[in-house]
Amino acid sequence: MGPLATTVTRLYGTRGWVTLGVCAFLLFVLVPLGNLAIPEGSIFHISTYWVTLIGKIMCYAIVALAMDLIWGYCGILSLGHGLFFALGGYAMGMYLMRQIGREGQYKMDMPDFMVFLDWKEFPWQWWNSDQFWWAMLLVVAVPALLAFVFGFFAFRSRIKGVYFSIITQALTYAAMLLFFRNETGFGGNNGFTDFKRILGFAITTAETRVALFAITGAALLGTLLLARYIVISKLGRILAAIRDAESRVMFCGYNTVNYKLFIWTLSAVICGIAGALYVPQVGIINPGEMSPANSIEIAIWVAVGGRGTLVGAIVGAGAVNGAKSFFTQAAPEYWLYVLGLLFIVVTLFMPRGIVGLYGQLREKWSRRAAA
Amino acid sequence: MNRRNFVRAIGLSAAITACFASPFAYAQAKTVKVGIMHSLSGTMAISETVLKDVALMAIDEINAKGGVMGAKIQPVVVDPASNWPLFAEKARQLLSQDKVAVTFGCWTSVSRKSVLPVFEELNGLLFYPVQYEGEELSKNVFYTGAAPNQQAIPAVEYLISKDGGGAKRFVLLGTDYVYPRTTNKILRAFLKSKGIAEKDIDEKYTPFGHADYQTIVADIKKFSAGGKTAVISTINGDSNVPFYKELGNQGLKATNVPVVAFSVGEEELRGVDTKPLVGHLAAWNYFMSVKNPANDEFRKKWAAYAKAKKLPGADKPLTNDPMEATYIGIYMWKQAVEKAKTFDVEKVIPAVGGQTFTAPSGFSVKMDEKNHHLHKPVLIGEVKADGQFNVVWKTKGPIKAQPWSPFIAGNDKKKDAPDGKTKI
Amino acid sequence: MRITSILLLLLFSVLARPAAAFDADAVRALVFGDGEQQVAAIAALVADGDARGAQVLEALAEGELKTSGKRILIVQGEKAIDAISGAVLSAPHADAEEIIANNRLRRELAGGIAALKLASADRATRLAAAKELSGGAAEAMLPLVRKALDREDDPGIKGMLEMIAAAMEIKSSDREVRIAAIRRLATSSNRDTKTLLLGVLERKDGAWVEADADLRAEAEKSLRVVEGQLAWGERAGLAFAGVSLGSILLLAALGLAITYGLMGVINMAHGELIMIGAYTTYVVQNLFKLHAPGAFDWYLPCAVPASFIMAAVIGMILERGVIRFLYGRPLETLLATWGISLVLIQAVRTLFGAQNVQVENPAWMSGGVEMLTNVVLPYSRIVIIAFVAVVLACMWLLLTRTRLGLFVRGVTQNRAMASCVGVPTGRVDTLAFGLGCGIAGLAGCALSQIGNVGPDLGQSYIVDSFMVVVLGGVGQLAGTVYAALGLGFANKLLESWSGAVLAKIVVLVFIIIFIQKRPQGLFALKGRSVEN
Amino acid sequence: MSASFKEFSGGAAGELAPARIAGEGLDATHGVVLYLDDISVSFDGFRALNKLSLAIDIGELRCVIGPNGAGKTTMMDVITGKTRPDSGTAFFGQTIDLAQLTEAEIAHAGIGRKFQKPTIFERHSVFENLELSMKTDKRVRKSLFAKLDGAQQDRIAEMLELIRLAGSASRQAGLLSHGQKQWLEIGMLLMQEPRLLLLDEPVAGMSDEETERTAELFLALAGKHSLVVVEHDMAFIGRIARKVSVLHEGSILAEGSLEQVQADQRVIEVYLGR
Repeated sequence: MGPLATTVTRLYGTRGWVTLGVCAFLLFVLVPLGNLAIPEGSIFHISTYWVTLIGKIMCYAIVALAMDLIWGYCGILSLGHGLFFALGGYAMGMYLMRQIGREGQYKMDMPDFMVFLDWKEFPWQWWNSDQFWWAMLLVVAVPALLAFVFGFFAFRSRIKGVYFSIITQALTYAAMLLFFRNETGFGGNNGFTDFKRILGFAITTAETRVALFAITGAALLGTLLLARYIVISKLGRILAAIRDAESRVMFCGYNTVNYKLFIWTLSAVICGIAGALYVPQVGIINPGEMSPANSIEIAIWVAVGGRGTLVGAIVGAGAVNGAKSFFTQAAPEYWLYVLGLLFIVVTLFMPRGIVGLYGQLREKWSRRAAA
Repeated sequence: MNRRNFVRAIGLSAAITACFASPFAYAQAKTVKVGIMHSLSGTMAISETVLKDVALMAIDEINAKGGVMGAKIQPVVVDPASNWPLFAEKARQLLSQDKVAVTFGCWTSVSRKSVLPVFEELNGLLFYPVQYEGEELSKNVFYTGAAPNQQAIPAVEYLISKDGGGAKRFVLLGTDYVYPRTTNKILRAFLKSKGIAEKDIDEKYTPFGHADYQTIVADIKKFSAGGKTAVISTINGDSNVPFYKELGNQGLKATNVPVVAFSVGEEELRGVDTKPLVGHLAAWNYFMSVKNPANDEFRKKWAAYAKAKKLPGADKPLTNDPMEATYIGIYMWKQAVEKAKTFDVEKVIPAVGGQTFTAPSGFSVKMDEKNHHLHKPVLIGEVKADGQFNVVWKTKGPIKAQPWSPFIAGNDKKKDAPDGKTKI
Repeated sequence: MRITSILLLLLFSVLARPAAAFDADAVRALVFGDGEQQVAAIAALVADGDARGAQVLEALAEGELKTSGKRILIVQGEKAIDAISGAVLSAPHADAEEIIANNRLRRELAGGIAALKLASADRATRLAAAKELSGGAAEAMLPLVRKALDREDDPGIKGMLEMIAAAMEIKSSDREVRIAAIRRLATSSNRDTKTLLLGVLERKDGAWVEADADLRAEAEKSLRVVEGQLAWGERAGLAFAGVSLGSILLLAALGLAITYGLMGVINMAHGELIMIGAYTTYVVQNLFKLHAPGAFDWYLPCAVPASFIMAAVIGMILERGVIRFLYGRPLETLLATWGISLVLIQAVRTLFGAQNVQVENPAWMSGGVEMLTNVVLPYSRIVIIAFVAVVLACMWLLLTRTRLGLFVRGVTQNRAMASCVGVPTGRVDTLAFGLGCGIAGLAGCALSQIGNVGPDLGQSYIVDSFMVVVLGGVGQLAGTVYAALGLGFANKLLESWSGAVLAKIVVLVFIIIFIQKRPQGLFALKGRSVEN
Repeated sequence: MSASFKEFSGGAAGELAPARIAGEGLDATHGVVLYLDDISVSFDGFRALNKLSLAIDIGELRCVIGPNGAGKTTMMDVITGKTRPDSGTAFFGQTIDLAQLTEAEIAHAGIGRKFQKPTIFERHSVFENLELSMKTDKRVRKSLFAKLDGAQQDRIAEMLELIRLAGSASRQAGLLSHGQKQWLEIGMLLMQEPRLLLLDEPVAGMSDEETERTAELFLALAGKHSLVVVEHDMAFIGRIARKVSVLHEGSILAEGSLEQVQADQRVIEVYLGR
């Protein structure tokens, strides 16, 4: 059998691929039909609310995967991943702002906030921002570049563990303050909002939404397979080895800096892409996304789901954000208790997260049986 | 990750999704759902929580009197948690899942900007109760707070007047976001028109949650050495306490350098020891201290409600301008519905225009037929030792809002009404 | 000089002739007139210096002057006096409308009353009055000031009066008087002096407003002197601000230096423990308000231990309940404590409400010492700086001089070994963590005096605290101290030329770069122990 | 069983070693593989190494003994680039200045190190442990697409035989006994095909039988590789020792055959003096 086939079989067994197929069917067939074909009022109708909500959560899931790659598999906890996410979002946002054209409050060619600050021409950051391909380039390049430069210096000077976490936090915090300033040229505190069109399609129509939804789904599955490929490759084993005994890896003759740098940058790029998919669906990007709290939450999704397992990351993102969306209405006064306690319980009693729970319990039983 | 994990995980997430899908829509006869969307957690909870409470109070009141067109109002409270994307999500949820007839909510400009597209897309109806920077009009939004010309401009006029102390130099101090930026931009233009020179205007911004005002206050002192100075503060709610405490401690008295604030009301002063601040000013469309029957009733009702519901701070119940604006908004919507004889947004919107209501401020305020803003009186108050305000100046009557400030270039051509269809 | 003053005396006596009768019209004008008339009335009442006139002014200043119909009353508690007739009215006047004095009026009043007080026999009163007047007095007060000057024997007060007089005489018609005034102003220690001198040097469309050249020259000279003083003031102020901010950062970070620095617990709930300290202070304050309003000014000394204990206890509970199961898993601790912080915040919201609560400074902490011309050092900040120093000293002693300290250091260096030699590691951990949290509580108590007290008070300090500890070098108390003060100064210096927002960004970037250079912080341990 | 060594090490030295080493340009003319020339290292005032000089010949098996804190481990840290000397020079062969290289590069150049406390990848299988340490192109891209070819499979199989872990190839390394871990780590070293092996207390926690085997293995390796063995177990030293260096307070106290060294007065003081 050919190399591709071997890769395929190595990635997942039959059941795995079947499950993936089912997910793909849900994402690309069921939901679109449920939303577009089936009329409202029918119980099978899937409302746009669900489409956007699940779309949003899938973006988060992609971020969680990125975080799991770097934290779960390489043992590097980043408290600054919100920054890369936001950068991707801003890159996309700039393009969307240009797409608004003359339909803003001021009916001008430039985005409202620029008209308002009476800027006469676009600042340099906005060069070429009306080109979609350029936006896509930025989505990938900006997080990649920042991550690479930052990571290069950080890893070369052997910054480890908590130190690394703290300075990534400082990084995203500084970036947030920077983006809050109106002079920075990205709409200050309000950021970008009120988008109208993407690639000429009206952004609010159900079709566009479903399309975005499907693309996000594809991105999620793609990321999952990519991550899977990495973690089962020798590279993946080396990353895990770095996590467990970095010095031994070095004495085996591996240049760990390069390995960390590779996975770190990749993870940042994935975040950027997630951000780019997030913005058109949610309809706003602003510096709030860079606040340290958001980045910590990303880590929490992974921990809740189960770090070191890819599915765990996805489940975690789904569970936490789902719970958030649910409880903010079901129990607006008390949802923070629920969330907070969830984190404590998970870290205390479910070190392997939700997906690890089953195995954990089984071990307990078997130990009981043995005793 | 082994396959079993995978399968199990998928099952689990499916379960989660299922638990959302479970319909929590009540099937009562003759009720109408109304959305209340104020942050109950996060940074903005400080200001927004009371608005949720006052809205619930008004709703109880209306229901007690038989509801709207015989339908009991059923409030749907959500917590957007001071998280702007979450605002958008919640707005969509209220409109498309709960099918609310109207929503009362938002405080910060960014939250409003975040939900605006959703309301326009799903053609919902939002009442926005906070003073804001203007430069916006939407068919789907009614602004019951003040536009800049209903708050900032009169305040500055007062400062320039002899009674206001005849200020010659101005420090425009604000938190670095849109509302202060816009307001200060408008004020700059206005001050120029009053013949104040560039060099006599100093514009300063601090980051969100800035807590150390030593340098700022020192600079103000320095600046004030150049001539009779007044400070115009658009500092965001939370930073006000450290700012005022610093003012007091560094001995800047209102008699030397008065500070007029646009986002400091009774609630904000709750956290401050006001004795050193006596004489500093605030401009609003309502003060708790105004004396008139409507306000006495409003205050009494609120005090009673706070006590009954055991709200925190019920020992010292305070009312403020955004609360009044929320209250007005709810009643205006009620009247509009009763006029339109339907909850259908398309029909309610035109009916809201022209509604009048005897507001606690003591004036009969009117919703402009065209521009979706209230005609409001402007009051200027001086801080008293007890944290209340002395009204030292007020307009003869309500004045019309100018969402498009004439002091911003290009606004003269703007038409004073939202475009018919904002959807594309 | 003499001549001028005599001239002025004559002038004054002319003014003062109708002083016989008390000017009822003035009082009416004061009450019913518009702004202009009111100001004029005040001037008149002051000028004829009649006792009842003074009483009316005082009443207005105190907000005791009320009207019922055409009647003007001075209402003090139950009893009311007719301001015109002076008759005492028994019936309390509920309907009486208070007359509201706005800033302008209040300024005039303060000046007037002070001017009258200059005649008082009591030195303190005169001093206070002089102080008040040097805050800016109306021209009309000049005669009174002059009169007082001639009567005054106390050198201190005399000096102040000289300045006050000069500040007015600079606008006098007599050239000699003006020059003399300008010369004197050079030595003035008053904020508004600069304004006055600038007034002389003002130019309208190119041409000097003041024609007299050598008068301008004098003004120039004095101005230079004054500005020199101001410049010094600014420098001093900046330095103080730096120290103050540094001390606050330090206080916020000290607790973390133990829990994180020594014990390696990444305590994301640190900020919330600060917040708890602040709320404890608030509660103590309210208890005093309720039960011992007399001793209110002394609530703080009780609040300090209270907030320490409160935070410490909660800290220990957390340690026993959650954190102890996570030793050696720092990143898990981070997540758990993050959850804890969410719960604590929401708990406070439910208990005290989402709004800020009011924590009053005790009287002895509000206000400040005025050193130099334009620097006021707020007492609250001075107290806090001292407080930090004390806390630091105690902590140092505790860690270096006591058995507990020895144990803590032992456990943090080698847990296994320590337990082998019989150190009760479990209890030591709990106590150490409690100590760290207690200090966070103290920080909250102090911060409540300068900032606002709200549920997310802690959030604004947590990031900075971590920066300080990491920058200083984990496990290095000395490092923490240097780092905090360093950051404080850096922040303030930058802020003075780049504005607050940029300053913060620059500092953060600096920290990032610095840690690249010294991955272990300012004071790093070298050697085999560091790696692995 | 010693046959198996011959076979193996023959294979190692015969076909693979020379070619690769030539590739890495290790110039071992003069027959010396490692020079340390008055190296000094101090941590916060404490002098761990004090003007230490040491030379290891090609194929030599050198034992280093000395009381705790004599600087044995620090010496290894210096050689493997973990610690940088404050003064002095360390050369691998004639040309490679160890002070210029990172740990990875040094390892690549052909110095393998076994730690005092066995450090292996506890959460990987025994097989993976060997796979990861095998001598191949260790750049990122290569390892992303790496697949084991037949030859490599065989080498790992051989090694498993050699270190007697063939039975537990797929076992998680963390679950091995202490002795087995020691062996695994030695195996990992050998997979790197180093010219010089630094072995820090290799037989600590081994049964006598295992110790015996280890001795045989080392003796077999000597000649193809150069070995530096740091050990406290005098019996073991006696079993393998040809030349012994005694380290004391960071510098060489005595050097020679075990008998000579043990006869040396200063050495006796150092060991018995306290």
